[in-house]
Amino acid sequence: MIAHTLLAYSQALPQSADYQRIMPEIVLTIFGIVIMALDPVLDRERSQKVLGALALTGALAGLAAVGCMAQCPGLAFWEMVQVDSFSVFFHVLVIAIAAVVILSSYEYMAVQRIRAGEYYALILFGTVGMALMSSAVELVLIFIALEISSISSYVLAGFRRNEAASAEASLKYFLLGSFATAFFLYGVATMFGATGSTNIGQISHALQVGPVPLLTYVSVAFMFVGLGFKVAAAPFHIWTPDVYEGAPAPIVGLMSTGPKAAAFAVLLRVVYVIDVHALFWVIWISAALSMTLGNIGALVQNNVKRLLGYSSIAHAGYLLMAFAAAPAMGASAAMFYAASYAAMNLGAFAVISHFANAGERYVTLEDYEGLGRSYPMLAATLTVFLISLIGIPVTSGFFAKFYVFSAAVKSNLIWLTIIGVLNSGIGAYYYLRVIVMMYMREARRAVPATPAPFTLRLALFVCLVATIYLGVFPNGVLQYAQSSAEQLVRRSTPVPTASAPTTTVSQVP
Amino acid sequence: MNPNLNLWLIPVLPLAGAAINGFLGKKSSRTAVTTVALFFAGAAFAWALVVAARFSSLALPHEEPFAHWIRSGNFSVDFAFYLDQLSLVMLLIVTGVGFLIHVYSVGYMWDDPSYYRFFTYLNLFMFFMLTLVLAGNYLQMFIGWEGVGLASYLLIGFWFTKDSAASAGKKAFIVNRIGDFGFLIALFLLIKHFGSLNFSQVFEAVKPLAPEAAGVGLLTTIGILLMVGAAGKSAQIPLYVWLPDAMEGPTPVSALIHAATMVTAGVYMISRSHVIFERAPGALTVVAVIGTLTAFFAATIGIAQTDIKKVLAYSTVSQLGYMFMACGVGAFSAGIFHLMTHAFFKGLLFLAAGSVIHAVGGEQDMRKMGGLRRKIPWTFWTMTAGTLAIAGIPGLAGFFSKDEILWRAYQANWTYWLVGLITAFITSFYMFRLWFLTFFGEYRGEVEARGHDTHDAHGGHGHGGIHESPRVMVVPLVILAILSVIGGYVGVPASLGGSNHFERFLDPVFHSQATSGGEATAPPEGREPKTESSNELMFTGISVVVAFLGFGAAWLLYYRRPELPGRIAASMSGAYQTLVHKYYVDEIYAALFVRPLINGSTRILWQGVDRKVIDAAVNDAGYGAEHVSDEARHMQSGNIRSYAGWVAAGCAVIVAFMIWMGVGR
Amino acid sequence: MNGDGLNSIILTLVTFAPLAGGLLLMLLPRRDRDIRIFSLVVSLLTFVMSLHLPVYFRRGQSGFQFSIDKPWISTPNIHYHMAVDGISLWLVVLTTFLTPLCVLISWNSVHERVKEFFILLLILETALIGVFTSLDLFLFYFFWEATLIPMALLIGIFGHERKVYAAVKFFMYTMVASVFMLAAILWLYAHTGTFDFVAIRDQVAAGSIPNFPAAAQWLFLGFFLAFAVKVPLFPFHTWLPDAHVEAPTAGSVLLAGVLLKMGTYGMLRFNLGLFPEQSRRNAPWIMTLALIGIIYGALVAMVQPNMKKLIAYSSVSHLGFVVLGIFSFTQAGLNGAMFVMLAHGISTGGLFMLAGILHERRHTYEISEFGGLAATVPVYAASYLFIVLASVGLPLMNGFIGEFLVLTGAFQARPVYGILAATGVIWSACYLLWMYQRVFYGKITQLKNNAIGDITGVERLAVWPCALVALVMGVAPILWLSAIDPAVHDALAPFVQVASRAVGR
Amino acid sequence: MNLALFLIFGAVCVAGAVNLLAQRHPINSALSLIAVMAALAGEYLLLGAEFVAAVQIIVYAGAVMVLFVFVIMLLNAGEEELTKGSRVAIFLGVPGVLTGGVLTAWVLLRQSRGETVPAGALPGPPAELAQWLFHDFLLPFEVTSILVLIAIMGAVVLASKPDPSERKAD
Amino acid sequence: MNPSQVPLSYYLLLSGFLFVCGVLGFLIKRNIITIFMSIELMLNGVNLSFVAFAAHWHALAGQVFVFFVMVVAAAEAAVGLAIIIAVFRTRETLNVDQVNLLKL
Repeated sequence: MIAHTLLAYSQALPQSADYQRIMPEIVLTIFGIVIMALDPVLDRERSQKVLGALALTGALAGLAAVGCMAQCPGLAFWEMVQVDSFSVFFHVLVIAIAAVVILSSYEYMAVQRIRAGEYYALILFGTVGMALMSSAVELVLIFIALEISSISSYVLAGFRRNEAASAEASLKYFLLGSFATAFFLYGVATMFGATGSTNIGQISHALQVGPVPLLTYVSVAFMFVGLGFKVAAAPFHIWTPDVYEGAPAPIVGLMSTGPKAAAFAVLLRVVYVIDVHALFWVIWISAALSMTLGNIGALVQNNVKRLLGYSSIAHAGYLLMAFAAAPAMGASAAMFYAASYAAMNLGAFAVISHFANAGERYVTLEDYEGLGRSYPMLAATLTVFLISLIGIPVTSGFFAKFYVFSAAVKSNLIWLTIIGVLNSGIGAYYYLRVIVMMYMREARRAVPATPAPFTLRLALFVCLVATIYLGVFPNGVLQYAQSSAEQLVRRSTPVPTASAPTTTVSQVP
Repeated sequence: MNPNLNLWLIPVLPLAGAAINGFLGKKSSRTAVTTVALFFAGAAFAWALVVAARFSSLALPHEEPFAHWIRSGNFSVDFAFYLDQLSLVMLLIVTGVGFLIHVYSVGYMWDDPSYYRFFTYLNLFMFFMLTLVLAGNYLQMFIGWEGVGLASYLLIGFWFTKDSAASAGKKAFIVNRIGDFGFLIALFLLIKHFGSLNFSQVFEAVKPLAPEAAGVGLLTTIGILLMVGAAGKSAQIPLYVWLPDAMEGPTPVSALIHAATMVTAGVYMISRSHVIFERAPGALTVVAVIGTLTAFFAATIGIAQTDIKKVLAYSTVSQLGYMFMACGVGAFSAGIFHLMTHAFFKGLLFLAAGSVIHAVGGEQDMRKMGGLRRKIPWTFWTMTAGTLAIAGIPGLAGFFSKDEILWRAYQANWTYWLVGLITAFITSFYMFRLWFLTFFGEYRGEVEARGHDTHDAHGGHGHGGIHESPRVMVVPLVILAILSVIGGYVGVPASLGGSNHFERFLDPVFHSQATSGGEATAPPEGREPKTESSNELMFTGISVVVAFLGFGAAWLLYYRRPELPGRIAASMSGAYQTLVHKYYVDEIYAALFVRPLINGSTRILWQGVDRKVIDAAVNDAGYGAEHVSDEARHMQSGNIRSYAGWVAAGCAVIVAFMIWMGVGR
Repeated sequence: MNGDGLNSIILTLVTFAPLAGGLLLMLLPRRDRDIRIFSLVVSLLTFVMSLHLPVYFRRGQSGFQFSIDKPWISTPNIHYHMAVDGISLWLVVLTTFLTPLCVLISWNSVHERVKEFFILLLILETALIGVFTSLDLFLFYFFWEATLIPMALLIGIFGHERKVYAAVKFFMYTMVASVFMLAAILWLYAHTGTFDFVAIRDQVAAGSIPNFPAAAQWLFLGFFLAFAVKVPLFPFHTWLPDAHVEAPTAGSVLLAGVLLKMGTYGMLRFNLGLFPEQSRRNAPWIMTLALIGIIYGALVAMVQPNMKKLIAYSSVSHLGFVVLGIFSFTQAGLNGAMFVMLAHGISTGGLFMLAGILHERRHTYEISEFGGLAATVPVYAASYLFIVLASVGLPLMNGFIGEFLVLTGAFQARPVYGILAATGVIWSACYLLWMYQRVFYGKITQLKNNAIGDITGVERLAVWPCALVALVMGVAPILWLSAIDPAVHDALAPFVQVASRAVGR
Repeated sequence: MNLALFLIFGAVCVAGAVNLLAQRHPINSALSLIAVMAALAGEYLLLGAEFVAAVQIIVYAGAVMVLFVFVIMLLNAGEEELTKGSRVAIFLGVPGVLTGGVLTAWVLLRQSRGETVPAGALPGPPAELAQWLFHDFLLPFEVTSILVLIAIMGAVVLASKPDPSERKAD
Repeated sequence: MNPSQVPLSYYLLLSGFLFVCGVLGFLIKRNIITIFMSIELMLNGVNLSFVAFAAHWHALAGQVFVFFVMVVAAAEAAVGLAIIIAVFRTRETLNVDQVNLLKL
């Protein structure tokens, strides 16, 4: 009797596999807490170094933990999280992003005199949120994770609190972000109302067996608003340039890649699992709009961060193209794109954050004149990243675009492809302007040239290697992406187990 | 089977000379340069003589393939040499006269700073000219054709510091190119229809064709186009304009290229293609008419020129006109005959004129000469011989050849003959005018007065004073004088008791294939009815009279009553001015073609289309994009509420759209 | 000989040797002299290696040789497929031949950022060779795009006054145009599942591609636009003069010598190879554009006050000949087109070098600044004249053979086009000789011109090879044609079918 | 009976919401918001969600709104001046919202035609809610702690006065 | 109809109304704090529909969700107000129309 109840309880308790399946999150959280705890006891100078190193180790440990997590795929915590190659992919991605951001933050923090403790902790916690987003299959958890990553980035955006711009960026990001979140929530609510569940698996099942109620369309629309906001897809992109301009450069690097990638992961799950065909057109239009608005807007920008903000809108557009394409190909293309975009954009912002100097004074195109001379290596590196953003071969950007376009063409999205290629043609212009400034103009005002510290170089090296590697041997990553995408899509077709009673599906498969 | 004559040596030897002088001449001494140049030119001549010696033993035409050149699909052109009577004649003329002029140039150019360059060019010219003459196919002929054009470009512009010289060279080349354009099209037609450019193959293909009695058929088109090419090279209407300007070049050049050899290339080419022409009467008529007109037209201009070389230049044009007239009436051999004699006496005249100019220190204006016969007797006498020859005084070379042509012209169409006759009169008139002005009366120049500066264009000698030219210049004069006296006797027509050896010699070329001659092709000399010959005699008499009339007029105006010309000019100044300004042809061309082209290209094409249309369109697209961008960014008002507004509106749109989709489903 | 052993990897070696050199160069210290020597050695080495191709190329044999075909990316199915036939063979050699000359001509003219300059030059060479050797559409596009940045940087960093404008113009023109080609390539891949040129060609011939006929015209245009801008075909040519005028000498040489050929090569290989039917259908207007290009380019060149602009426009004219020949679909026309490509590469390359030499002395390209130079710099003047004559198309020079064949072909296909195009021989004489006269003849107008020195040793090393090759190509074109002819015959094979099909209808 | 209560609470909600918009002093807005929340708690009770209702009162109306009021006091925010900041919001946003709202309302009606909620129809007592919260939704619940942690840190970082060592970087 | 039965649609309409009011507030209010309050209003609207649907489906998940929403709202409130304070410190204003340094 008692034994039976014990057994029942032990059944009721999470199994070790459950923990293993969220191992990276656990590790990151632990490191974040440790950093928080250490922050007060260390004096500023040491804290910069020690905490930074600690954060980096945390991120790397997180990466290792992903390996451990990848060991046992499956659902965990009563269908809260789903560990599959898809989520593993995004785990690796976001945690790697965090690591690079941490690396490139060292110098920046010293220069900008930012308090290390909370900064690193927030990055780690934010990463937890992103990681969870990629693996969560329960709208509740998705919502929480989304909020974690969002709130941490709100705070990080405002970290240069003495700068009015930074505070404003933070405010804008925060207000609009929670605004959009409210929409997302309303979508969730209506979805719950339409299907009676908040679990993606069950929702998709419900939608596939029963008739699709009209309410679902509304809810999908609302959810798209929320997620579209996070990925900066038109027409919900407007916040991006302002926030990117105001936020600290390394954080922009983070925001433009990490949460975006995570949000795309969620979008992928939602789009392919809650498979409402009407969304296709919404995505089509949104993609076209994002590309065009982003590129057009960037043409006349003078502030490099802002320029890259617009460019990130455009890239979100390219990424959405993949969503419009046929599931398997589209998903893999999108995943590859997210990865390569992360590589090049992080690199670009790492360089920018170095050039920016104290108080981020040197972020206009004029400041970039003649940098080819003063910092040959850094300028060359930035050039590579820009070339990759343009989408010229031997860089990841080229393949990323290539896969997206070919996916689109394969699914006969000829017009979308035309718009895309035209945009990538136009888009070349403003990246080229930066290159022009660096190499073809002579410096008119003296920009202090401080040598890049080792950490930054390391970060750049990582990004550079990633960019070139993905640009020459995209095969490995791409194949991984494809296999996981196929899994994802296959799951979107109904499987009865997904709708089994809640309490019993937590055994290790 | 013919023995291998190594014909390739003939052109290649001068080329070697050119190469050696071109690369080493700058450093080496004048003597060395001279040796090289003369040796290689002479060697070519020698080899030509060898060939001539062995000629009788050859089966003709004798073809010598040399090397592959172009192979494209089943179309191929190779380097090959083609020897028959015609090319042998040309060969001997070119090498012989060419060698003499080389010799002459040694003296004439001795003081020129870039002596070696001159001989390099001269040898180069020989190479191309011989390639032209010996070519076994039209394309190889085209090599020579363009090559001599290049050589004349270089030699006319030899004194390039003179703008006039440089422009003249350019003009010559471009006008020639216009002719070559026609030539090229002709070649394309040949390729398209006969699939080959080899003389033998083309002619074999053409022979079976019937003459195109009426209308412009294929052969007629080809013929006319070839004539365009010939007109360019041989300075016929309307493309003769370059030749007078070409006198900017050193006098030996004028003698060699612009009198003896190059300009006759057109005649050679036409005669070479006689197989085609004989079957294209229309084309022949064109040739004849152009030739006749040119002959007359140029001669009239010759009257009013005062520059001694210009006079000769126009006379050259007019004489070439005669040759074309001959070809046009199908008397190809007569044309070639005149070509040869003309090579002798016109070469002589130019060299003599050069000697005169040399003597009076670079002065070319006949009004500043006079009374020179005592001072430079050799020049005087040789020049006299030349003048008589060209004027058609009986017994000299020019007489026979010109008479032959006129007679044939009459047989074809009496108008040709009439015009030719008048031209003959004018010719003898302006030639004697030149003769009188230069050598009679008293000297009107001032050479004794001024020392002759060395780097004057006509690189004369150091000391002033009128004097006979050095022996090295005189010897060629004498030889040419002799030739132009006796040169005609190889072709004395039967009517004058001769037995036209020359024509018989060329007979196999021109009549052996003449299966079906149109009315234009005259019957061969041998089978000529006796009654004709008395007629011919009469016509000969007429032309002789005309020649003497010309002499008389010149004597009257420029020796007996030297003041008359001025009065005449004054009384009919309009006509006179027209003649002096060569009928304003250059001006007309400039106004018609050159200026419109330049301005049009500048204003309409470059500034207009390129800048204002295409570039503007492109740039505007760029600016447009930036403008749009500038507008679009006002979406980014920076106001949070506006942003929220966008979000809300976008959300509303999407919701509406989705509902629509949902309901529609 | 171990030639056969090399055959499989030789293309890889030739293609990537310069890149390797460039990467090594990055590591070298900034000692300009060493850098110059090093890059000269690298480029010469590449040239020598590339000579393996013509030496061991089996003449008279059609099809691709020295081919290497290894899977590179499994999905999408991209292969590392390289090979040359008689067409691309010579373009590769042309590239490797011109690059050392570029190094030499830049020996003293590039003073600052020497390292970057040569790195870019070598990278550019690799990209160019890659364009000509790759038979995988993707690989082709890969190299095609890869040429953009180095060239743009060469113009933009080392150019003259309006370099930025020129660089951006060049970049945007080609970038925007080539994305359409990308779209077309993607379509082909989506419907054939392969990027392999040969495979796609065969499928097209077999007509086994779903709804190909519907899309073919658009695909054709997609490719054609990219190529036409590169060529540049009227009216897409306006980037060329600016790019040339601003580019450094070496840049101009490679731009005119090789980059433009990418366009014509592309037309020959891809437009004709993949879309014979559309090529035939579109030939009339394309030939018309080419014709306009020939005459228009020549006329505009004639009135240019700037030497480099003049040469640039003359390139427009010459490339017009190439396009005309290609779209005449005749053996002679295509042979001629190929030959003009090579000849133009040599002679125009030489002209640009000579112009650069002059610019080095006087820092201007304005023709009016000169005059009477023949007296002060005889050797230079002679070399210039020689190259000018080659470019004018004098018989026994390289220019003539190609133009003659092109005109023959065009005339066979469409007599009127042939005749009109033949006027080109007049125009070229006009503008080049006039320019030559204004620069070298007449009296010396400016005292500065008395001081300028004659062509130096290094410059001779750069220029004279061009002159020599120009002559050899004119005298013994057979050496080249014997390899080109069969390849062209191949390229024309589908047209025989199309013609027969057309007859069949 | 239920309906009557619903209408009463609903009326309060509507009034509060409208008042929130109407009022120009933040304090008034805050108070009206509190009213809305309280009324909502009533609605929750009607729907039988006692626990939620309680939390609504304690957390929302209590903690959160107190925080708001506190901040308003801290920054002694005055009357808001009606600046013309954004035409977009008024001429694009508002109509958009209204249409969107109307459409959504239509869909909601269409969705739940005639369906009614039985009084106190509660699927389970708080105990069961706990079962969900601490068993099925254990992970989100735990993760929430991170969220709170972040919130605290963020508040500390952003709201705390910049310490002298962190002087304005210039 | 049974007066003790409240149609589900009433709850939904009410929640929708609250949500719309929140959006409108965001659009028309100038005071940052008020705008933030309107967001809270929106969330409340959402909560109401959650609870209503929960009752309708007899699924407690809805109520749990509401619980989480509240937590999040609280957290957001903490951060948001902190941000507002930071902004006020730098800009000395709470009028949203004047917080537009970053634009274009």
